[in-house]
Amino acid sequence: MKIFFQKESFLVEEKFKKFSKTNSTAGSIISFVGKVRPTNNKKSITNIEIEIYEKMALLQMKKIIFKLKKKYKILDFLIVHRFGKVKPQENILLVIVASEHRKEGFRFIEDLVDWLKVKITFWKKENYLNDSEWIEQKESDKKILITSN
Amino acid sequence: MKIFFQKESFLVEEKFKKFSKTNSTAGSIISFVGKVRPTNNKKSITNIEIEIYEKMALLQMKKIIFKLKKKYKILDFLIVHRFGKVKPQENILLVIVASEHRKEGFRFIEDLVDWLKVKITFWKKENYLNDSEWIEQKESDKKILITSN
Amino acid sequence: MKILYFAKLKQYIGKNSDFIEIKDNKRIYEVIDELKKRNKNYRKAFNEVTNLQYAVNCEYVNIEETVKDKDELAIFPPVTGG
Amino acid sequence: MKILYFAKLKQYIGKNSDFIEIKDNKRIYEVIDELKKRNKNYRKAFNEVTNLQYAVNCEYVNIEETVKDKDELAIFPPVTGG
Repeated sequence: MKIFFQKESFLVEEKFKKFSKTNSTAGSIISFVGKVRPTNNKKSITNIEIEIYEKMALLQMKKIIFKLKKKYKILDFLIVHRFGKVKPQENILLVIVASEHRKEGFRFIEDLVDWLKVKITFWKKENYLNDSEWIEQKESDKKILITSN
Repeated sequence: MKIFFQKESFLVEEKFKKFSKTNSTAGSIISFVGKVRPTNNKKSITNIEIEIYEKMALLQMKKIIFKLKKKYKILDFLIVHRFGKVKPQENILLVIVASEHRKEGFRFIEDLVDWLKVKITFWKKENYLNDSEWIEQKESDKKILITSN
Repeated sequence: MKILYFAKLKQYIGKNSDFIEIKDNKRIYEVIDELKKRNKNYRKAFNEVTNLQYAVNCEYVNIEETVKDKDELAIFPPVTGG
Repeated sequence: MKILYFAKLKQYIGKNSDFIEIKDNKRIYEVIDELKKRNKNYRKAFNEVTNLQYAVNCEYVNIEETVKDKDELAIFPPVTGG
Protein backbone atom coordinates (compact mmCIF):
# COMPACT_ATOMS: atom_id res chain seq x y z
CA MET A 1 0.00 0.00 0.00
CA LYS A 2 2.41 2.66 -1.21
CA ILE A 3 2.14 6.08 -2.78
CA PHE A 4 5.08 7.79 -4.43
CA PHE A 5 5.17 11.31 -5.84
CA GLN A 6 8.50 11.60 -7.57
CA LYS A 7 10.45 13.69 -10.07
CA GLU A 8 12.49 10.75 -11.34
CA SER A 9 11.38 8.60 -14.24
CA PHE A 10 10.72 4.93 -13.52
CA LEU A 11 10.39 1.61 -15.32
CA VAL A 12 6.97 0.01 -15.11
CA GLU A 13 8.38 -3.49 -15.57
CA GLU A 14 10.58 -3.13 -12.50
CA LYS A 15 7.76 -1.83 -10.34
CA PHE A 16 5.54 -4.58 -11.68
CA LYS A 17 8.03 -7.33 -10.96
CA LYS A 18 8.53 -6.21 -7.38
CA PHE A 19 4.82 -5.74 -6.76
CA SER A 20 4.03 -9.18 -8.18
CA LYS A 21 6.58 -10.83 -5.93
CA THR A 22 5.12 -9.32 -2.79
CA ASN A 23 1.62 -10.29 -3.96
CA SER A 24 2.32 -13.75 -5.25
CA THR A 25 -0.91 -15.25 -3.91
CA ALA A 26 -3.26 -12.68 -5.49
CA GLY A 27 -5.58 -14.02 -8.18
CA SER A 28 -5.72 -10.76 -10.13
CA ILE A 29 -3.22 -8.01 -10.79
CA ILE A 30 -4.37 -5.01 -12.80
CA SER A 31 -2.26 -2.05 -13.81
CA PHE A 32 -2.79 1.30 -15.45
CA VAL A 33 -0.01 3.35 -17.00
CA GLY A 34 -0.67 6.89 -18.16
CA LYS A 35 1.91 8.27 -20.57
CA VAL A 36 2.69 11.62 -22.13
CA ARG A 37 1.45 11.69 -25.71
CA PRO A 38 3.74 13.28 -28.30
CA THR A 39 1.16 15.78 -29.56
CA ASN A 40 -1.93 17.65 -28.39
CA ASN A 41 -4.23 19.44 -30.84
CA LYS A 42 -1.61 18.80 -33.51
CA LYS A 43 1.02 20.71 -31.51
CA SER A 44 4.22 18.83 -30.85
CA ILE A 45 4.97 18.57 -27.12
CA THR A 46 8.50 19.18 -25.85
CA ASN A 47 7.59 18.12 -22.33
CA ILE A 48 4.90 18.56 -19.76
CA GLU A 49 5.50 20.20 -16.43
CA ILE A 50 3.55 19.01 -13.43
CA GLU A 51 3.16 21.25 -10.41
CA ILE A 52 1.85 19.73 -7.20
CA TYR A 53 0.32 20.71 -3.86
CA GLU A 54 1.82 17.70 -2.21
CA LYS A 55 0.41 17.95 1.29
CA MET A 56 -3.18 18.16 0.05
CA ALA A 57 -2.61 15.53 -2.64
CA LEU A 58 -1.39 12.99 -0.08
CA LEU A 59 -4.08 13.73 2.45
CA GLN A 60 -6.89 13.58 -0.10
CA MET A 61 -5.49 10.46 -1.71
CA LYS A 62 -5.36 8.66 1.61
CA LYS A 63 -8.98 9.57 2.18
CA ILE A 64 -10.18 8.32 -1.19
CA ILE A 65 -8.21 5.11 -0.80
CA PHE A 66 -9.70 4.54 2.61
CA LYS A 67 -13.15 4.91 1.05
CA LEU A 68 -12.40 2.69 -1.93
CA LYS A 69 -10.90 -0.02 0.24
CA LYS A 70 -14.10 -0.16 2.23
CA LYS A 71 -16.07 -0.45 -0.98
CA TYR A 72 -13.91 -3.00 -2.80
CA LYS A 73 -11.91 -5.80 -1.27
CA ILE A 74 -8.35 -5.50 -2.49
CA LEU A 75 -5.09 -6.91 -1.19
CA ASP A 76 -2.52 -4.28 -2.12
CA PHE A 77 -1.85 -1.32 -4.38
CA LEU A 78 0.99 0.84 -5.63
CA ILE A 79 0.74 4.37 -6.98
CA VAL A 80 3.61 6.23 -8.61
CA HIS A 81 2.86 9.73 -9.89
CA ARG A 82 5.54 11.90 -11.37
CA PHE A 83 5.83 15.65 -11.11
CA GLY A 84 8.23 18.19 -12.61
CA LYS A 85 9.16 17.80 -16.27
CA VAL A 86 8.04 14.67 -18.09
CA LYS A 87 8.82 14.00 -21.74
CA PRO A 88 6.59 12.42 -24.40
CA GLN A 89 6.40 8.64 -24.16
CA GLU A 90 7.48 8.72 -20.52
CA ASN A 91 5.17 7.44 -17.80
CA ILE A 92 3.34 9.99 -15.68
CA LEU A 93 1.25 7.66 -13.60
CA LEU A 94 1.32 4.02 -12.62
CA VAL A 95 -1.35 2.33 -10.54
CA ILE A 96 -1.19 -1.38 -9.76
CA VAL A 97 -3.77 -3.25 -7.72
CA ALA A 98 -3.79 -6.81 -6.44
CA SER A 99 -7.03 -8.51 -5.48
CA GLU A 100 -8.42 -11.98 -5.10
CA HIS A 101 -11.01 -11.39 -7.78
CA ARG A 102 -10.68 -9.24 -10.85
CA LYS A 103 -13.97 -7.35 -10.60
CA GLU A 104 -13.08 -5.62 -7.37
CA GLY A 105 -9.64 -4.82 -8.75
CA PHE A 106 -11.11 -3.25 -11.87
CA ARG A 107 -13.59 -1.15 -9.89
CA PHE A 108 -10.91 -0.01 -7.45
CA ILE A 109 -8.38 0.99 -10.11
CA GLU A 110 -10.88 2.73 -12.35
CA ASP A 111 -12.42 4.72 -9.51
CA LEU A 112 -8.95 5.61 -8.26
CA VAL A 113 -7.69 6.75 -11.67
CA ASP A 114 -10.89 8.74 -12.26
CA TRP A 115 -10.28 10.43 -8.95
CA LEU A 116 -6.63 11.11 -9.77
CA LYS A 117 -7.64 12.77 -13.03
CA VAL A 118 -10.08 15.19 -11.47
CA LYS A 119 -9.28 15.62 -7.81
CA ILE A 120 -5.59 15.27 -7.08
CA THR A 121 -3.96 18.67 -6.65
CA PHE A 122 -1.63 18.38 -9.62
CA TRP A 123 -1.52 20.79 -12.55
CA LYS A 124 -0.11 20.09 -15.98
CA LYS A 125 1.46 22.60 -18.32
CA GLU A 126 2.40 21.59 -21.83
CA ASN A 127 5.61 23.07 -23.18
CA TYR A 128 5.90 23.33 -26.95
CA LEU A 129 8.88 24.50 -28.97
CA ASN A 130 8.04 28.21 -28.69
CA ASP A 131 5.30 28.53 -26.13
CA SER A 132 3.44 26.71 -23.40
CA GLU A 133 -0.08 26.19 -22.18
CA TRP A 134 -1.75 25.11 -18.94
CA ILE A 135 -3.96 22.09 -19.55
CA GLU A 136 -7.67 22.56 -18.99
CA GLN A 137 -9.79 19.90 -17.38
CA LYS A 138 -11.41 17.66 -19.99
CA GLU A 139 -15.17 17.78 -20.39
CA SER A 140 -15.32 14.00 -19.90
CA ASP A 141 -13.43 14.34 -16.63
CA LYS A 142 -15.67 17.13 -15.39
CA LYS A 143 -18.59 14.73 -15.71
CA ILE A 144 -16.79 12.19 -13.57
CA LEU A 145 -16.19 14.92 -11.01
CA ILE A 146 -19.88 15.68 -10.79
CA THR A 147 -21.03 12.09 -10.47
CA SER A 148 -18.36 11.23 -7.92
CA ASN A 149 -19.29 14.06 -5.59
CA MET B 1 -2.63 -7.43 -32.06
CA LYS B 2 -1.39 -10.83 -30.97
CA ILE B 3 -2.92 -13.88 -29.35
CA PHE B 4 -0.82 -16.65 -27.86
CA PHE B 5 -2.06 -19.92 -26.40
CA GLN B 6 0.99 -21.56 -24.88
CA LYS B 7 2.08 -24.29 -22.49
CA GLU B 8 5.20 -22.43 -21.39
CA SER B 9 5.23 -20.05 -18.45
CA PHE B 10 6.05 -16.41 -19.18
CA LEU B 11 7.19 -13.27 -17.41
CA VAL B 12 4.70 -10.41 -17.41
CA GLU B 13 7.44 -7.79 -17.10
CA GLU B 14 9.10 -8.96 -20.32
CA LYS B 15 5.85 -8.99 -22.26
CA PHE B 16 5.01 -5.61 -20.82
CA LYS B 17 8.35 -4.08 -21.73
CA LYS B 18 8.15 -5.25 -25.33
CA PHE B 19 4.51 -4.19 -25.70
CA SER B 20 5.27 -0.74 -24.27
CA LYS B 21 8.12 -0.22 -26.71
CA THR B 22 5.98 -0.97 -29.73
CA ASN B 23 3.24 1.30 -28.34
CA SER B 24 5.35 4.17 -27.15
CA THR B 25 2.92 6.85 -28.30
CA ALA B 26 -0.16 5.44 -26.55
CA GLY B 27 -1.59 7.56 -23.74
CA SER B 28 -2.88 4.60 -21.74
CA ILE B 29 -1.65 1.06 -21.21
CA ILE B 30 -3.78 -1.24 -19.07
CA SER B 31 -2.99 -4.81 -18.17
CA PHE B 32 -4.72 -7.68 -16.46
CA VAL B 33 -2.90 -10.70 -15.05
CA GLY B 34 -4.84 -13.70 -13.80
CA LYS B 35 -2.88 -16.02 -11.53
CA VAL B 36 -3.43 -19.42 -9.98
CA ARG B 37 -4.35 -19.06 -6.33
CA PRO B 38 -2.73 -21.46 -3.86
CA THR B 39 -6.02 -22.74 -2.41
CA ASN B 40 -9.65 -23.18 -3.36
CA ASN B 41 -12.31 -23.92 -0.75
CA LYS B 42 -9.49 -24.44 1.73
CA LYS B 43 -7.99 -27.23 -0.39
CA SER B 44 -4.35 -26.77 -1.29
CA ILE B 45 -3.81 -26.79 -5.05
CA THR B 46 -0.89 -28.75 -6.53
CA ASN B 47 -1.52 -27.37 -10.00
CA ILE B 48 -4.33 -26.66 -12.41
CA GLU B 49 -4.64 -28.36 -15.73
CA ILE B 50 -6.14 -26.44 -18.62
CA GLU B 51 -7.58 -28.29 -21.57
CA ILE B 52 -8.38 -26.34 -24.71
CA TYR B 53 -10.36 -26.58 -27.94
CA GLU B 54 -7.89 -24.39 -29.73
CA LYS B 55 -9.50 -24.02 -33.14
CA MET B 56 -12.78 -22.80 -31.67
CA ALA B 57 -11.05 -20.65 -29.07
CA LEU B 58 -9.08 -18.78 -31.72
CA LEU B 59 -12.00 -18.35 -34.06
CA GLN B 60 -14.34 -17.12 -31.33
CA MET B 61 -11.71 -14.84 -29.89
CA LYS B 62 -11.08 -13.19 -33.23
CA LYS B 63 -14.80 -12.57 -33.54
CA ILE B 64 -15.18 -10.99 -30.12
CA ILE B 65 -12.11 -8.83 -30.68
CA PHE B 66 -13.47 -7.66 -34.01
CA LYS B 67 -16.67 -6.64 -32.23
CA LEU B 68 -14.90 -4.95 -29.32
CA LYS B 69 -12.58 -3.03 -31.61
CA LYS B 70 -15.57 -1.61 -33.40
CA LYS B 71 -17.06 -0.57 -30.08
CA TYR B 72 -13.95 0.85 -28.41
CA LYS B 73 -11.08 2.65 -30.10
CA ILE B 74 -7.89 0.93 -29.10
CA LEU B 75 -4.41 0.94 -30.62
CA ASP B 76 -3.07 -2.51 -29.85
CA PHE B 77 -3.50 -5.54 -27.59
CA LEU B 78 -1.69 -8.66 -26.50
CA ILE B 79 -3.26 -11.81 -25.08
CA VAL B 80 -1.28 -14.69 -23.61
CA HIS B 81 -3.29 -17.61 -22.25
CA ARG B 82 -1.61 -20.69 -20.90
CA PHE B 83 -2.86 -24.25 -21.14
CA GLY B 84 -1.59 -27.54 -19.75
CA LYS B 85 -0.37 -27.61 -16.16
CA VAL B 86 -0.01 -24.33 -14.31
CA LYS B 87 1.21 -24.06 -10.73
CA PRO B 88 -0.04 -21.77 -7.95
CA GLN B 89 1.29 -18.21 -8.23
CA GLU B 90 2.02 -18.68 -11.94
CA ASN B 91 0.26 -16.54 -14.52
CA ILE B 92 -2.58 -18.12 -16.48
CA LEU B 93 -3.69 -15.12 -18.45
CA LEU B 94 -2.22 -11.80 -19.50
CA VAL B 95 -4.12 -9.15 -21.43
CA ILE B 96 -2.53 -5.79 -22.27
CA VAL B 97 -4.26 -3.03 -24.16
CA ALA B 98 -2.93 0.26 -25.49
CA SER B 99 -5.27 3.13 -26.26
CA GLU B 100 -5.17 6.85 -26.58
CA HIS B 101 -7.61 7.33 -23.74
CA ARG B 102 -7.99 5.18 -20.67
CA LYS B 103 -11.76 4.80 -20.69
CA GLU B 104 -11.85 2.87 -23.94
CA GLY B 105 -8.94 0.74 -22.79
CA PHE B 106 -10.71 -0.14 -19.55
CA ARG B 107 -13.95 -1.04 -21.34
CA PHE B 108 -12.12 -3.13 -23.92
CA ILE B 109 -10.03 -5.09 -21.43
CA GLU B 110 -12.87 -5.70 -19.01
CA ASP B 111 -15.25 -6.90 -21.73
CA LEU B 112 -12.52 -9.08 -23.18
CA VAL B 113 -11.61 -10.67 -19.84
CA ASP B 114 -15.30 -11.22 -19.04
CA TRP B 115 -15.61 -12.98 -22.36
CA LEU B 116 -12.52 -15.07 -21.75
CA LYS B 117 -13.90 -16.23 -18.41
CA VAL B 118 -17.20 -17.46 -19.78
CA LYS B 119 -16.86 -18.13 -23.48
CA ILE B 120 -13.41 -19.27 -24.46
CA THR B 121 -13.31 -23.04 -24.92
CA PHE B 122 -10.85 -23.74 -22.12
CA TRP B 123 -11.55 -26.05 -19.16
CA LYS B 124 -9.75 -26.00 -15.84
CA LYS B 125 -9.19 -28.96 -13.56
CA GLU B 126 -7.70 -28.46 -10.13
CA ASN B 127 -5.28 -31.13 -8.97
CA TYR B 128 -4.88 -31.54 -5.21
CA LEU B 129 -2.50 -33.83 -3.38
CA ASN B 130 -4.76 -36.89 -3.55
CA ASP B 131 -7.57 -36.06 -5.94
CA SER B 132 -8.70 -33.60 -8.56
CA GLU B 133 -11.79 -31.69 -9.57
CA TRP B 134 -13.09 -30.00 -12.70
CA ILE B 135 -13.86 -26.36 -11.99
CA GLU B 136 -17.47 -25.28 -12.33
CA GLN B 137 -18.44 -21.97 -13.85
CA LYS B 138 -18.88 -19.31 -11.19
CA GLU B 139 -22.34 -17.93 -10.55
CA SER B 140 -21.00 -14.41 -11.06
CA ASP B 141 -19.59 -15.41 -14.44
CA LYS B 142 -22.83 -17.05 -15.51
CA LYS B 143 -24.52 -13.70 -15.03
CA ILE B 144 -21.99 -12.06 -17.30
CA LEU B 145 -22.71 -14.75 -19.87
CA ILE B 146 -26.39 -13.95 -19.85
CA THR B 147 -26.01 -10.20 -20.11
CA SER B 148 -23.38 -10.42 -22.83
CA ASN B 149 -25.50 -12.55 -25.12
CA MET C 1 -18.80 -36.73 -38.86
CA LYS C 2 -16.12 -35.89 -36.33
CA ILE C 3 -17.29 -35.53 -32.74
CA LEU C 4 -15.03 -33.95 -30.12
CA TYR C 5 -15.37 -34.37 -26.36
CA PHE C 6 -13.75 -32.14 -23.78
CA ALA C 7 -13.04 -31.96 -20.07
CA LYS C 8 -15.22 -34.08 -17.76
CA LEU C 9 -17.18 -35.50 -20.70
CA LYS C 10 -13.99 -36.67 -22.37
CA GLN C 11 -12.84 -38.18 -19.10
CA TYR C 12 -16.10 -40.11 -18.62
CA ILE C 13 -16.23 -41.37 -22.21
CA GLY C 14 -12.57 -42.29 -22.11
CA LYS C 15 -11.54 -40.70 -25.41
CA ASN C 16 -11.44 -37.28 -27.01
CA SER C 17 -13.18 -37.94 -30.33
CA ASP C 18 -15.33 -40.23 -32.45
CA PHE C 19 -16.12 -40.54 -36.11
CA ILE C 20 -19.65 -41.47 -37.05
CA GLU C 21 -21.36 -41.65 -40.43
CA ILE C 22 -24.38 -39.44 -40.99
CA LYS C 23 -26.38 -40.10 -44.16
CA ASP C 24 -28.89 -37.28 -43.94
CA ASN C 25 -29.12 -34.41 -41.53
CA LYS C 26 -29.53 -35.35 -37.90
CA ARG C 27 -30.39 -33.40 -34.78
CA ILE C 28 -27.66 -33.28 -32.13
CA TYR C 29 -29.90 -35.00 -29.56
CA GLU C 30 -30.39 -37.87 -32.03
CA VAL C 31 -26.61 -38.22 -32.37
CA ILE C 32 -26.31 -38.34 -28.60
CA ASP C 33 -29.07 -40.94 -28.28
CA GLU C 34 -27.12 -43.16 -30.65
CA LEU C 35 -23.85 -42.63 -28.80
CA LYS C 36 -25.54 -43.60 -25.53
CA LYS C 37 -26.40 -46.98 -27.04
CA ARG C 38 -22.71 -47.80 -27.50
CA ASN C 39 -21.76 -48.70 -23.95
CA LYS C 40 -22.16 -47.67 -20.32
CA ASN C 41 -19.31 -45.13 -20.45
CA TYR C 42 -21.26 -43.08 -22.96
CA ARG C 43 -24.47 -43.50 -21.00
CA LYS C 44 -22.82 -42.44 -17.79
CA ALA C 45 -21.10 -39.50 -19.46
CA PHE C 46 -24.23 -38.11 -21.07
CA ASN C 47 -26.38 -38.77 -18.02
CA GLU C 48 -24.04 -37.40 -15.38
CA VAL C 49 -22.27 -34.49 -17.01
CA THR C 50 -24.89 -31.79 -16.75
CA ASN C 51 -25.46 -28.59 -18.63
CA LEU C 52 -23.65 -29.69 -21.79
CA GLN C 53 -22.85 -27.20 -24.53
CA TYR C 54 -22.71 -27.87 -28.26
CA ALA C 55 -20.70 -26.34 -31.07
CA VAL C 56 -20.92 -27.13 -34.76
CA ASN C 57 -17.90 -26.04 -36.76
CA CYS C 58 -16.74 -23.89 -33.86
CA GLU C 59 -20.05 -22.05 -33.38
CA TYR C 60 -22.22 -22.50 -30.31
CA VAL C 61 -25.59 -24.10 -31.15
CA ASN C 62 -28.37 -25.75 -29.17
CA ILE C 63 -29.22 -29.44 -28.99
CA GLU C 64 -31.98 -29.10 -31.60
CA GLU C 65 -29.51 -28.07 -34.29
CA THR C 66 -29.07 -30.39 -37.27
CA VAL C 67 -25.64 -31.68 -38.26
CA LYS C 68 -24.31 -33.11 -41.52
CA ASP C 69 -21.59 -35.63 -42.18
CA LYS C 70 -18.99 -32.97 -43.01
CA ASP C 71 -19.53 -31.05 -39.78
CA GLU C 72 -17.35 -31.04 -36.71
CA LEU C 73 -19.51 -31.43 -33.62
CA ALA C 74 -18.03 -30.55 -30.23
CA ILE C 75 -19.74 -31.44 -26.94
CA PHE C 76 -18.50 -30.13 -23.61
CA PRO C 77 -19.41 -28.89 -20.14
CA PRO C 78 -19.54 -25.09 -19.57
CA VAL C 79 -16.13 -23.58 -20.19
CA THR C 80 -13.97 -22.25 -17.35
CA GLY C 81 -11.25 -20.29 -19.11
CA GLY C 82 -9.33 -17.22 -18.02
CA MET D 1 -2.71 33.18 7.42
CA LYS D 2 -0.75 31.39 4.75
CA ILE D 3 -2.17 31.59 1.24
CA LEU D 4 -0.89 29.28 -1.49
CA TYR D 5 -1.25 29.85 -5.23
CA PHE D 6 -0.82 27.21 -7.87
CA ALA D 7 -0.47 26.81 -11.62
CA LYS D 8 -1.76 29.65 -13.81
CA LEU D 9 -2.80 31.69 -10.77
CA LYS D 10 0.68 31.47 -9.31
CA GLN D 11 2.14 32.46 -12.66
CA TYR D 12 -0.09 35.53 -12.96
CA ILE D 13 0.50 36.68 -9.38
CA GLY D 14 4.21 36.03 -9.72
CA LYS D 15 4.71 34.14 -6.47
CA ASN D 16 3.53 30.94 -4.85
CA SER D 17 2.41 32.21 -1.44
CA ASP D 18 1.49 35.11 0.77
CA PHE D 19 1.10 35.68 4.46
CA ILE D 20 -1.69 37.93 5.64
CA GLU D 21 -2.99 38.71 9.07
CA ILE D 22 -6.60 37.91 9.87
CA LYS D 23 -7.97 39.24 13.13
CA ASP D 24 -11.40 37.67 13.11
CA ASN D 25 -12.92 35.17 10.77
CA LYS D 26 -13.11 36.23 7.15
CA ARG D 27 -14.88 34.83 4.11
CA ILE D 28 -12.60 33.68 1.30
CA TYR D 29 -14.11 36.17 -1.14
CA GLU D 30 -13.27 38.96 1.30
CA VAL D 31 -9.67 37.81 1.42
CA ILE D 32 -9.55 37.83 -2.38
CA ASP D 33 -11.05 41.31 -2.55
CA GLU D 34 -8.26 42.54 -0.32
CA LEU D 35 -5.58 40.80 -2.37
CA LYS D 36 -6.93 42.39 -5.54
CA LYS D 37 -6.28 45.82 -4.03
CA ARG D 38 -2.54 45.09 -3.79
CA ASN D 39 -1.55 45.58 -7.42
CA LYS D 40 -2.53 44.85 -11.00
CA ASN D 41 -0.91 41.39 -11.00
CA TYR D 42 -3.37 40.24 -8.37
CA ARG D 43 -6.26 41.95 -10.12
CA LYS D 44 -5.35 40.35 -13.42
CA ALA D 45 -4.87 36.96 -11.82
CA PHE D 46 -8.19 36.89 -10.01
CA ASN D 47 -10.08 38.40 -12.92
CA GLU D 48 -8.64 36.26 -15.67
CA VAL D 49 -8.10 32.86 -14.13
CA THR D 50 -11.58 31.43 -14.19
CA ASN D 51 -13.27 28.70 -12.24
CA LEU D 52 -10.99 28.95 -9.22
CA GLN D 53 -11.07 26.30 -6.52
CA TYR D 54 -10.45 26.80 -2.81
CA ALA D 55 -9.05 24.57 -0.10
CA VAL D 56 -8.71 25.30 3.58
CA ASN D 57 -6.26 23.07 5.42
CA CYS D 58 -6.24 20.69 2.48
CA GLU D 59 -10.03 20.33 2.20
CA TYR D 60 -12.04 21.67 -0.73
CA VAL D 61 -14.41 24.46 0.30
CA ASN D 62 -16.44 27.10 -1.51
CA ILE D 63 -15.73 30.82 -1.69
CA GLU D 64 -18.25 31.59 1.08
CA GLU D 65 -16.24 29.61 3.62
CA THR D 66 -14.73 31.50 6.56
CA VAL D 67 -11.02 31.31 7.31
CA LYS D 68 -9.04 32.03 10.46
CA ASP D 69 -5.50 33.26 10.93
CA LYS D 70 -4.13 29.78 11.63
CA ASP D 71 -5.59 28.27 8.45
CA GLU D 72 -3.77 27.44 5.25
CA LEU D 73 -5.78 28.70 2.30
CA ALA D 74 -4.98 27.38 -1.17
CA ILE D 75 -6.38 28.91 -4.33
CA PHE D 76 -5.98 27.26 -7.72
CA PRO D 77 -7.52 26.52 -11.13
CA PRO D 78 -9.19 23.11 -11.63
CA VAL D 79 -6.64 20.36 -11.20
CA THR D 80 -5.37 18.32 -14.14
CA GLY D 81 -3.55 15.41 -12.55
CA GLY D 82 -3.08 11.87 -13.73
